[in-house]
Amino acid sequence: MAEATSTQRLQLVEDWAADVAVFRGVPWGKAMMWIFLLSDTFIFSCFLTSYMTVRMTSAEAWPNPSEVFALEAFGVPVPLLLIAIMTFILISSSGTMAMAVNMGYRRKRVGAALLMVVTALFGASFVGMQAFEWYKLIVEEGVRPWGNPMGAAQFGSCFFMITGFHGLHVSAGVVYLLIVAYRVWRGRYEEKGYDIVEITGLYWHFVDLVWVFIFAFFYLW
Amino acid sequence: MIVAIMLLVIVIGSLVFNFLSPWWFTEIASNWGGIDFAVFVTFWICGVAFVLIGLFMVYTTWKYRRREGLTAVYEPENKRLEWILTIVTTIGVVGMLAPGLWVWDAYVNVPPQARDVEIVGQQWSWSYRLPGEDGYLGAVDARRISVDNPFGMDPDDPRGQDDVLIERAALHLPIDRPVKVLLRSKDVLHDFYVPEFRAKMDAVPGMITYMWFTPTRVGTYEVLCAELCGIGHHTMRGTVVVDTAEDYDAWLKTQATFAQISARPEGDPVAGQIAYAVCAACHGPAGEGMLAFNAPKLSGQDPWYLRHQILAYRQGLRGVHEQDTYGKEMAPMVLPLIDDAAVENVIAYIGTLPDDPAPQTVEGDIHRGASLYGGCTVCHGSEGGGSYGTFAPRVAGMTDWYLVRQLRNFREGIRGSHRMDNLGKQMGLMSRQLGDDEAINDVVAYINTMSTRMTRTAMHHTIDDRGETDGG
Amino acid sequence: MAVEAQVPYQEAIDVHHPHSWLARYWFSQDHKVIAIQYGITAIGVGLVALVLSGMMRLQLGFPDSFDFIDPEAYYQFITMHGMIMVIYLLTALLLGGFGNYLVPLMCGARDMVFPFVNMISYHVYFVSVLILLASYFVPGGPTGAGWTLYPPQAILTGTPGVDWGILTMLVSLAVFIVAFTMGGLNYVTTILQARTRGMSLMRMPLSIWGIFMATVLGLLAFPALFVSAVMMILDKTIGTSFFMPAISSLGEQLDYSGGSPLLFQHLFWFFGHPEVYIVALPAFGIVSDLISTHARKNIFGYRMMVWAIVAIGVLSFIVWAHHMYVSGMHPYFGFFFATTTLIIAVPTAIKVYNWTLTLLRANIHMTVPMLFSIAFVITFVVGGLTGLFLGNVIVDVPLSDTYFVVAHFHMVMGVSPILVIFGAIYHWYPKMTGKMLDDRIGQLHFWITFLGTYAIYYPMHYLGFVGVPRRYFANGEMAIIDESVILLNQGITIAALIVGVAQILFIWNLIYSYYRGRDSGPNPWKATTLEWQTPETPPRHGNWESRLPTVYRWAYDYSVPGAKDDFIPQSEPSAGEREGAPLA
Amino acid sequence: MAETGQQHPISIYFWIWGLLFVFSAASYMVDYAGFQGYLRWSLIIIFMMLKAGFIVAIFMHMRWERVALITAIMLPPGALLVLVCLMAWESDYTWETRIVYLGAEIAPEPLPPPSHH
Repeated sequence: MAEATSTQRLQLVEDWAADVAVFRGVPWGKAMMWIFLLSDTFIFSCFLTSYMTVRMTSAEAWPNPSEVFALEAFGVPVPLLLIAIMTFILISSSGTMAMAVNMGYRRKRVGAALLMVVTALFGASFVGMQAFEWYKLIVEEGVRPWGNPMGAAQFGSCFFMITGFHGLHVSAGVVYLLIVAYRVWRGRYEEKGYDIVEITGLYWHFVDLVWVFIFAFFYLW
Repeated sequence: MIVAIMLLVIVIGSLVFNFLSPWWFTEIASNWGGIDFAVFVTFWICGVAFVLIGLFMVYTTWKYRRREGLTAVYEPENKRLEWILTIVTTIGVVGMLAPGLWVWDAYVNVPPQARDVEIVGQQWSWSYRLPGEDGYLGAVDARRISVDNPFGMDPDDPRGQDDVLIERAALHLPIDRPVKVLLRSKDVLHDFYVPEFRAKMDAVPGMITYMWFTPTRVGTYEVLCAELCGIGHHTMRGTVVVDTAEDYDAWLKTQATFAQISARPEGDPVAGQIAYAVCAACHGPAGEGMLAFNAPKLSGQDPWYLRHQILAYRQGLRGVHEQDTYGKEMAPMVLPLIDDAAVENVIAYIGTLPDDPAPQTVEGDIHRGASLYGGCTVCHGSEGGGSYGTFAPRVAGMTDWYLVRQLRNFREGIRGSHRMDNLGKQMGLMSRQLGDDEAINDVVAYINTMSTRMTRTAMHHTIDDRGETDGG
Repeated sequence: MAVEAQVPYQEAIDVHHPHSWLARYWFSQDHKVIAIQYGITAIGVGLVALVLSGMMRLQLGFPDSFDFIDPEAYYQFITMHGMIMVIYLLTALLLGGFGNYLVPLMCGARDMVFPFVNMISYHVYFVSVLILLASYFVPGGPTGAGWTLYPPQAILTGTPGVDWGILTMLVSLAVFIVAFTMGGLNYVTTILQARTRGMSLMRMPLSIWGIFMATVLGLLAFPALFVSAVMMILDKTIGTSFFMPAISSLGEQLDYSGGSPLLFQHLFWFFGHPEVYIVALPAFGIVSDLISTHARKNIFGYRMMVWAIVAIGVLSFIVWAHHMYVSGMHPYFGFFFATTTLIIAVPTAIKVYNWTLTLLRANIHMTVPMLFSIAFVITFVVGGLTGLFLGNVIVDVPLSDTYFVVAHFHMVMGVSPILVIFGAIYHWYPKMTGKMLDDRIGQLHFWITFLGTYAIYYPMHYLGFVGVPRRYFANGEMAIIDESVILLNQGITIAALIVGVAQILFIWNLIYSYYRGRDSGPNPWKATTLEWQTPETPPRHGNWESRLPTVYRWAYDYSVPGAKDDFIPQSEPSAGEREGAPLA
Repeated sequence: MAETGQQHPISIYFWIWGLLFVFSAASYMVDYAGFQGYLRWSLIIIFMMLKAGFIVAIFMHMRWERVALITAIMLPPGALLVLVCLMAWESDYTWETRIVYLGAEIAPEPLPPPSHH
């Protein structure tokens, strides 16, 4: 183990000291996507930090998300039912995406394209449920960005802003996936190689990753 | 060559400028000599660094300027020298930081014997609240703030009843007693800044901030706002008076508590009518104002403004400037109003007088006036109805010749020049925008168009004009 | 080998040879054209900001003399001046302009890794400038909230431009951030992944190091500004209360409740402090190269310089609240942020020492770029040292929000980077156009600018010591102000106007020399870095011939003992000096 | 070379997929079971970090990347940790002034004397 870390340390120094490229073997697009995701991490973190701040400074009671987002199933209110389903859907989409990447590198382009379409469909259904949730919250619970009957006004503001921004990311991801899937299916990457599937995958997994944090901090906290 | 000389000129010039400069901190009036000391330490460490680096550059640019036969020395690095410089710098930094943090520790830790004073900032004036004898400030809530409750006091909180409320007037502090200043803002960020105290802190809406100091020098000090707070930022002035203990106690006795203010009986118009007889001689029986006696219209003016002006005359803040002929005539006329009750009565009576628009006597370019009035809108309202929030009186439908004269007086410092008259000073600063008499006529001519509009609105809808204008 | 495979450039260049004017100068994907587009746009909008500053100085020096400047207009001037200078001029010019021009050339790449994204980046930047300038034509004019845009003031009545102006400003910023992200991803990826053979990070010119670190800071710091802009737009338009507590504004109760104004300040400065270094680091890097080249001497302590840039970049993320010592934040933050702030002074000081030590035992050619570099060092020393006042928490208390602050930040992130930009333009103009800039006009421009700005800002610190608050439309009768202060203000205004007008010389020089300038040849300064070794001047799209250059040495082989010339280009093989190779 | 880039047996993805389901279900159960206080918060954070870790490490292939990339991506968010911690501290302070001085409803009666920091 110790030996492994010391070679890793050596590798670290070597890579940073190398000419041409620091990330050896990493295509330009992939490096750029990683750096973009890093920047995007800062965006979502600032959103979540702002949410934390307004929630912690609020002297008014914070509505209990577990009750607000409960859904009636067979006549019983089940807390966070829809959110749980959405979470599972997004995780499943990540699973199919990961396999699409795998297929791509195996040069099974039809399979990769199909799996990406499935991923996009999962994503679209996620956005659809999100829309239903917004509808329910606005129409049935009376939550507005500027106020709500349950407590602190920031509850609605943060909810709409954060899930809205995440939803935009998912929607953009769906479009991105479909475009890449189409091109993969047409065989456009036969020569260049299938890095593009992995790059698309990175974006998609990131969207899932963000949801993990939103789920924990907004819905469960 | 010339570069080296110019660099030398800059280094020497900066030093000479520093030593000849008459510009330095004002004489300190608080316990924060420690701040001055920290500035002093920082100043000298930085000054020495500046001179050394500057002179070194003079030397290199002179000695190694391009010449025949000169070759540069190839010297990639010099570990020893770099380490020495790093260590020397670190020592310098620690030398500045240590006293800085030491004093900061004192700055943020309030001594237990410090008394609370609350400072309330709003666009664009300062108000103050002192805890009464119980030593506690009562609860406040921004939601309760209104014309009748400018501090947003909770009427049910027993600890707030004896709080002393000082609205838009000078704050007095006893010498040599530490005060903990709690800052609150009604609207936007402000910053309570008295240069002589050195201490400074933002007032932030939605929370309370604090600082503390001990006044050490008797005197009157100007309060400035040091955080951009809108177009009146530069006019947001206040006054702090540091008193001896006896003077302070005497002053404190004259200040009203929240309970006293709440319990104040409403003015009695019937009693006021008798007192008004004196006023009627000049201001007219219906308070309509008379040009012949240089007396403005009173009817329809906001009661809080009338009250404030009567008090200003009584306290000698207004009508004392030697060129203010009519002001000086007015000043003794308020003396028969011997107490607060008499003032309230006469104001109540004026409130019953018919509010007919004054006749229009001023002419000017209405279009130019309209654009000049743009700067007045925020305080006086787009329809000239005045606003308690900014403590700006109604101007539309009032005697226009009087407006012209007062604008002139403000601009020339005849009115609003008393150092304690912060609201007057504010208007003085704003009135300078009106460059000449023509501009004043133009703006008043534009105000006259509002009074016609206002009358029409009043006739058709009979709505309260203040409600109308405050919305904008 | 993987990288080589990704560069089918030779064909690409032939295909992309643009023909129409629009394709050549507007839809160009050549990093050099994009750089010049960025440069011209930034300088253009910067001139607007310069005029605004002149008007502010007129009002401050001679209050009550100008009818057209009322408080509203004045606060709009300061806001637009500040925002344009910091974001749309300095950030755009240093990264969009110099970053674009220098990164591929100095790294030995053919172009940015994604030229198309790079082109879009400029177009989006252009749109953001248009939106910004549009705020002068919307009802109510631009916002007058100050460039810090602090809520609640920025979106409440009582501040100019509260309806449209603030929205155009925020939208423009958001658009700018999109543009910057597209460009910045390109610069970073190009530097990390697309250098030429032999170009290790520790052989990169310091210009590239500065631009690299600044871009990384930008990519990580601009998100905070983006987020706060989004939240403020929501507060303004649909009435959320992120930054807005219960407020009674001008006597009227508003519907906001429970928000935190301090949150905005923290987010703003979490962006704002790295932003200072986004402007400063490229200037640090570029000036190092200028000094080394024109002093014919290697930069002293290259490795220290690199690590100082990295250290400053990292530390810049944990010093932000030193802008907020008197903001009413948690009082104990003062200890933390004062300490981190003064720690950052150490690497910064090392950079200053190394610049001056490079001059020691050098052979200083007093060219115009060298003049600007020397002026930068002395200006930066003053600005940096006064920064220690403001960073040292308790010393900041009497000085914050006074003219000391104005003088400090103009010295350190206004004048200093601008001096470097001037020096850099005099230095690289020959490569961009093939012509030298006129030397005499350059000298004149330099002396007026350098001495003039020093005369503006050095005395201004003393206004701050007196306690004169900043952002005052007019001081009027103020207890701390006497005749001498008024006189000082007038003197500063006159100096400012002279400096402002003198910039016409610079613009004139740019235009005049383009047509009438002396031919420069490929390497007029005898510099070592790769951009001077291109086969053509100005380099064509693709930069290099069929083979990319190979790098054999660091960027600072000046006056190497025993060498034929007093410089050895980076791409020169080390055949003749294998034995006594001085470079480790 | 791209073909050999990030190719791993497909079974590992199924494993992780399943694990993510389990962790999601577990964190959901934290809410369903009604745990409160520190137990709730720490469980939420643990499951969240596990999920995030697996997504990044396996799905995004971080585990197989070279150390240079891992460090370049994982270190900068450290700045965010500083931001989050300080903002938490700051929020707590703001909240306290609201309770102590602005008479927010949660304030206990009678109020403690004004505290000095």
